[in-house]
Amino acid sequence: MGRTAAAKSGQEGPPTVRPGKSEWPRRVTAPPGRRRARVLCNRAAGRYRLIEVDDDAGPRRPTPGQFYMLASAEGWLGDDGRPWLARPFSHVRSEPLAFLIDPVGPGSRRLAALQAGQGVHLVGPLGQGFRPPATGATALLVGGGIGIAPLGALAQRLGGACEALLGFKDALAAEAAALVAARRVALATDDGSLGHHGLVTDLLARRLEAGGAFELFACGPEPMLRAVAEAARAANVPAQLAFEAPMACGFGACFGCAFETQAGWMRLCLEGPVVDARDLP
Amino acid sequence: MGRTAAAKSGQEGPPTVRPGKSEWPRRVTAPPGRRRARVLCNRAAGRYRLIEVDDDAGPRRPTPGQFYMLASAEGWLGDDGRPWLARPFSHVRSEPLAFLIDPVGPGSRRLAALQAGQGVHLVGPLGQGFRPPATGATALLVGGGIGIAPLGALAQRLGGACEALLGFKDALAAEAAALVAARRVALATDDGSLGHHGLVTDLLARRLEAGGAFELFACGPEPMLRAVAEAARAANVPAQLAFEAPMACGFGACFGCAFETQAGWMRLCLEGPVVDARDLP
Amino acid sequence: MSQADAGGSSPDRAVRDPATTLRCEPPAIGGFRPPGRVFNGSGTFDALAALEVFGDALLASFPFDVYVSKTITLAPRPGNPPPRIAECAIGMLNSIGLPNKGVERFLREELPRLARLPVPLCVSVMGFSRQELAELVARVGERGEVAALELNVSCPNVETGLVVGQDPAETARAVERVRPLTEKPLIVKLTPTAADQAAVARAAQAAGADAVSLVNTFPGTAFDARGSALLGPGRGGLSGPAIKPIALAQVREVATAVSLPVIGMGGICETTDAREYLAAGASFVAVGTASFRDPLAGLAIRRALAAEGQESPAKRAIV
Amino acid sequence: MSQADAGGSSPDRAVRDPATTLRCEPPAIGGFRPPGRVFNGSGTFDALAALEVFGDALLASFPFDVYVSKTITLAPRPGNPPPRIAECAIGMLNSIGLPNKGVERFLREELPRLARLPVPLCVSVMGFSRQELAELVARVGERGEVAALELNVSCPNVETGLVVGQDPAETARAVERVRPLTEKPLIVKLTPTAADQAAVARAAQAAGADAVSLVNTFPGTAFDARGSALLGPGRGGLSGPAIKPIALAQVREVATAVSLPVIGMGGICETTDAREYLAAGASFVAVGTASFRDPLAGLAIRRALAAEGQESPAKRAIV
Ligand SMILES: Cc1cc2nc3c(=O)[nH]c(=O)nc-3n(C[C@H](O)[C@H](O)[C@H](O)COP(=O)(O)OP(=O)(O)OC[C@H]3O[C@@H](n4cnc5c(N)ncnc54)[C@H](O)[C@@H]3O)c2cc1C
Ligand SMILES: Cc1cc2nc3c(=O)[nH]c(=O)nc-3n(C[C@H](O)[C@H](O)[C@H](O)COP(=O)(O)OP(=O)(O)OC[C@H]3O[C@@H](n4cnc5c(N)ncnc54)[C@H](O)[C@@H]3O)c2cc1C
Ligand SMILES: Cc1cc2nc3c(=O)[nH]c(=O)nc-3n(C[C@H](O)[C@H](O)[C@H](O)COP(=O)(O)O)c2cc1C
Ligand SMILES: Cc1cc2nc3c(=O)[nH]c(=O)nc-3n(C[C@H](O)[C@H](O)[C@H](O)COP(=O)(O)O)c2cc1C
Ligand code: FES
Ligand code: FES
Repeated sequence: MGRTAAAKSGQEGPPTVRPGKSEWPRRVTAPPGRRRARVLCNRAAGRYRLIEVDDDAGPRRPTPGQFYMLASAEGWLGDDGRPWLARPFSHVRSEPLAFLIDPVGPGSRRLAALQAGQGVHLVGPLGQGFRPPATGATALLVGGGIGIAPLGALAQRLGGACEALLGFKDALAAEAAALVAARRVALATDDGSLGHHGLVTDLLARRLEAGGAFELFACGPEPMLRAVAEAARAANVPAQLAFEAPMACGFGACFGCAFETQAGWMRLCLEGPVVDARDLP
Repeated sequence: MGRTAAAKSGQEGPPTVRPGKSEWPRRVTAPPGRRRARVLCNRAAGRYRLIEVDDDAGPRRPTPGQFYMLASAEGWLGDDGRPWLARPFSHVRSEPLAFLIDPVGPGSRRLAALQAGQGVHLVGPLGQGFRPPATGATALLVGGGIGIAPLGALAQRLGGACEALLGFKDALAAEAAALVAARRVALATDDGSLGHHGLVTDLLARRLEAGGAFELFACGPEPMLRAVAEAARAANVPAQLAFEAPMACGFGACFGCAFETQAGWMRLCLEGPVVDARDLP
Repeated sequence: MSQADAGGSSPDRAVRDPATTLRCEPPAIGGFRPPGRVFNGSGTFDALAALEVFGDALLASFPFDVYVSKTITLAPRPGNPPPRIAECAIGMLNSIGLPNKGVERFLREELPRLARLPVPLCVSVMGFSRQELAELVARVGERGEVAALELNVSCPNVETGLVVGQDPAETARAVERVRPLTEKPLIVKLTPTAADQAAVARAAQAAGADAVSLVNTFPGTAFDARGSALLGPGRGGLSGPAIKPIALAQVREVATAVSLPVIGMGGICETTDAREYLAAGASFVAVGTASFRDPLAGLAIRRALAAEGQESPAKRAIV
Repeated sequence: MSQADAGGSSPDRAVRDPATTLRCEPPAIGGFRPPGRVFNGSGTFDALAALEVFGDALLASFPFDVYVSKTITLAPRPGNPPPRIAECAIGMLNSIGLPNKGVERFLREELPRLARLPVPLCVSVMGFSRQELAELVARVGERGEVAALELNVSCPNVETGLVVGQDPAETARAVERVRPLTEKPLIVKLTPTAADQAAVARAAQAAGADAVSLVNTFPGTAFDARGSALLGPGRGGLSGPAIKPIALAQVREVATAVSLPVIGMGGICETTDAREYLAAGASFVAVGTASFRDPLAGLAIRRALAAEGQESPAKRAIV
């Protein structure tokens, strides 16, 4: 799948020349099995928690956009019998490996409460990460809320050679923007408490109008990603989008993370979570 | 049931005169529902843990021998889905309410790990406690291992006016004997590291031989209790024995704690856990 | 089934918002209109024992809208040999074996005392033959204290050897036999192991049942490290949150198959669990094993559901 | 059932010590002698995907003694609409819907790559008619890479409308039809909703099956706060520790009813769980959902059971 499907459907290619072979592997192979890592620290990052872990047994350089299946090593099962399965989280940084966690439900809340010294089970890195931007194109990172997590890792890998447009609920949530170390960062908030009062896609539209050779890298709520894909199509720029789906395993075992592309259903954990905009149906 | 069954079966009465009405209620009524108490402290007592809780909402003077259903307020369910039900524990002291916990399985281990300030759910006091010794009789408390717990509460209620014979695995376990504040305490250990090298029932046999008007109060492993009952029968002294059975509810709802007496099966949580030796089949 | 779902009449995800259900008055069960939606599961709350333990304070905070007795049989039963209970992953196994004093002493000693409870009474009965069941229904049904009867059809019929509730025809014959013997509403408690739950429920409805309740416990077992079963009789019935997803699917199937009110149960601990049963099509819910962990588990659910009902324009008075 | 246990053939607590079972060599399944006791549950481990993700390191620490493919159908299937999974109390629901490329592409593209695995292969198949099943068995059975076939009989027969595995006669007809088509061992994977599991297992044995495996997932569902089902098709199959007590009881019943080797599964996470299945009478176990939480969950069990076997006087060589 991947580019094949899009190619078959006869869409336009990217405006800038792509390197024949990407500089980073889209996927870094994970050690088989679940390993235990130690939590190094847990601190606030806006409305989220930043958890650094000591993953000695894992590969040093996961590709930005790859994710890990996480579960606390103790006290994972809650009093109502959930969470039981591990939960997928993008790494926001490597060396040390770090995750940005939005406590929205039982699993993410438990992880967000991990203390330094406690253990966390992890499997990963998993999935296909971002491809590096083509030579000459400006990498434009578009993030919404907790969706900034994989963009943090991407900006780090690009050594800051990118621009970021980040949207948040409010100024407090926007404090997490500091994790995306881009050359230029523009912010939007839903309540106008910081930066543009409105959607991050407003910022994107303006930036694209201004012109230039761009390549988009986006992660955020599904409607945002669909809007980014639409904007990319209209402006004829390539876009790589990191999606979410419910995941039981993260390594292709359960077929639970069905995601629809032009080529039909695929497993988002294996062939994604980064999807080329042109492969969307 | 209780005395009726034994009376019907025509056994001998106790050698000393029983007060017409016991000075303590055998059962103190519990508030309906589960309440939350705060753990005041948790310290070692030999091989066990002593947990004091702040049970403001509960009755001040549970009867010695009564028990409580305990569950930690958070993190009760273990990673394998157990413990789920609460677990029964005798109080070893009232004011403040305290429990002596032997960490033998998932539930007791979780309780033994409670920290000061954490919450514990409790229902109780439950069951029928000890009756006070008849006037003139010497209360002889016979305990084995963790079975000393209800004897601690009994000695406290008797103001120390009792003797205790306590058996343990070894000297370390025997440190918990300090919780039984009896006028006279004799110890036995399985490995001979402290006191009599052998069974607590050896001590009992000697004490009974020495003669006097005794009344026995015993708690410990089932074989020990059966042996105490046998010794009491032979010496023609009354004995109250605190038994154990698996308990799901503790208040007569599940019929899980079936215990056989002369009158047939009874619910140990309702009609026990203290059983008159003469009611045993 | 779930893997294929081909050809089967796969239920859709259509929303039955519990809030909408709660805004309507609970339906009548025959001539009996329960004052609220929360029952207890038969055999999981001995109100007389609880009154002894908790005293009259229990009356002021009674956890159920309708009280269901444990299952009563014609002859007294001692129950099964211990161990009778074993905990398993977020649930428990029981092999209690229906200990009870028999209908004679139940009616004489227990029923008058149960009448002190502040809520209507439902009596659960089980007969090992249709004749036994008829005698039970006739005797219990004539008592004024009794608002409804629940027929526990999980027993094997001594004549046919079939477990009554597993077979639609057996169930129909049992209900037909007792229907003329009382005017009181009859609730049939379905067996979770029937191959075709919906068919059994339809048979019960056709034979004159006024409501169905489900689920009863699922046959299950557990072993210790040496390979010995943890329960006296070698196996027991599984209850608690572990069974909730299966029970919900059965309730949904049955609620679609019959027009009778459905009393749903299996693993209900919190109000959210109860709402799931309403979403599945139940009109009433029952709290079982959860009461063992907290004797007043039902009260929070009872209050929450009543409060939500009262927010409706047509406010109802629920205690 | 558990409540009454009157008249029924209640199994006793008699001890079948797992240690004793482990000291004997595992039995042969037809002409196939599995090199150890741990299988995977069909559809819960895509070894090809896992090899992509974990690389060749997986081959050195392969978690199972026998690898079972996901269920293959004659025609390709896209699977069910999402959401396909929902977590519930210590378990999960799935409505995956058997997505697969169809037997043609499976044999051409996947089977040769599966042959790289360091363990024997078992292929699971499901046909929506006996004709389909026959075609699948014939085609898969002739391939040298295949050590055994598993017949997933959880599908409705398109001719009779009955779910094959729920009915002893349907099951027998299906097995009889395919038995002459291959010399390879046939494992019948039983459906947990059969009214009489033992009868279905006996029918499978009489029709020529070489082993039975159970349990498959239990029909279940769950709803969100607004009353909408959490799964695309409205319901799914429950797996994980929640079902273990029920699965153990079914395995025990079946193991008593047939003389065939039994592959037991349902909620196995740890070696102690596997030992419970041996106590229930299984000769082999399968690890399913637990692999989702830890891809090597099976490895610890595989090693532990092999080590215990080797402590026997007649030491066997297990990798
Ligand atoms: C590849 C990938 C990378 C992710 N990276 C991050 C990250 O870096 N930081 C972060 O905070 N979160 C991330 N998520 C989301 C995170 O996995 C979920 O928030 C988490 O699984 C929720 O689990 P829970 O037990 O807290 O809540 P649940 O009770 O499981 O869910 C709470 C709510 O979220 C919804 N939900 C749960 N899981 C998903 C999902 N996967 N997709 C869409 N909706 C869902 C549920 O329907 C429910 O409404 C990522 C998800 C994926 C698939
Ligand atoms: C009325 C009563 C009062 C008690 N008082 C105390 C006390 O003061 N201090 C204390 O440490 N313990 C006491 N116990 C015992 C305590 O309840 C059990 O040790 C506890 O329930 C074990 O739970 P678990 O989850 O730790 O282990 P589990 O896994 O439940 O059990 C561990 C082992 O103990 C056995 N077991 C579990 N419960 C019982 C039981 N009730 N009777 C006999 N064997 C059992 C199991 O078969 C298993 O072998 C009392 C029990 C009763 C019935
Ligand atoms: C200890 C125990 C005893 C039970 N006794 C009976 C009974 O006498 N009659 C009956 O119809 N159901 C009986 N049940 C089944 C419950 O009423 C209920 O159907 C089942 O437990 C499922 O609900 P739960 O998961 O909320 O417990 C019993 C269940 C338990 C756990
Ligand atoms: C996601 C998922 C997919 C499954 N797919 C299949 C399948 O294709 N064929 C099959 O026979 N069983 C299938 N099963 C059932 C498992 O093989 C196994 O019987 C069941 O999950 C119980 O075991 P467990 O509790 O260890 O998971 C599937 C189970 C799950 C959870
Ligand atoms: S999450 Fe299991 S296959 Fe993708
Ligand atoms: S523990 Fe439930 S009745 Fe005694």
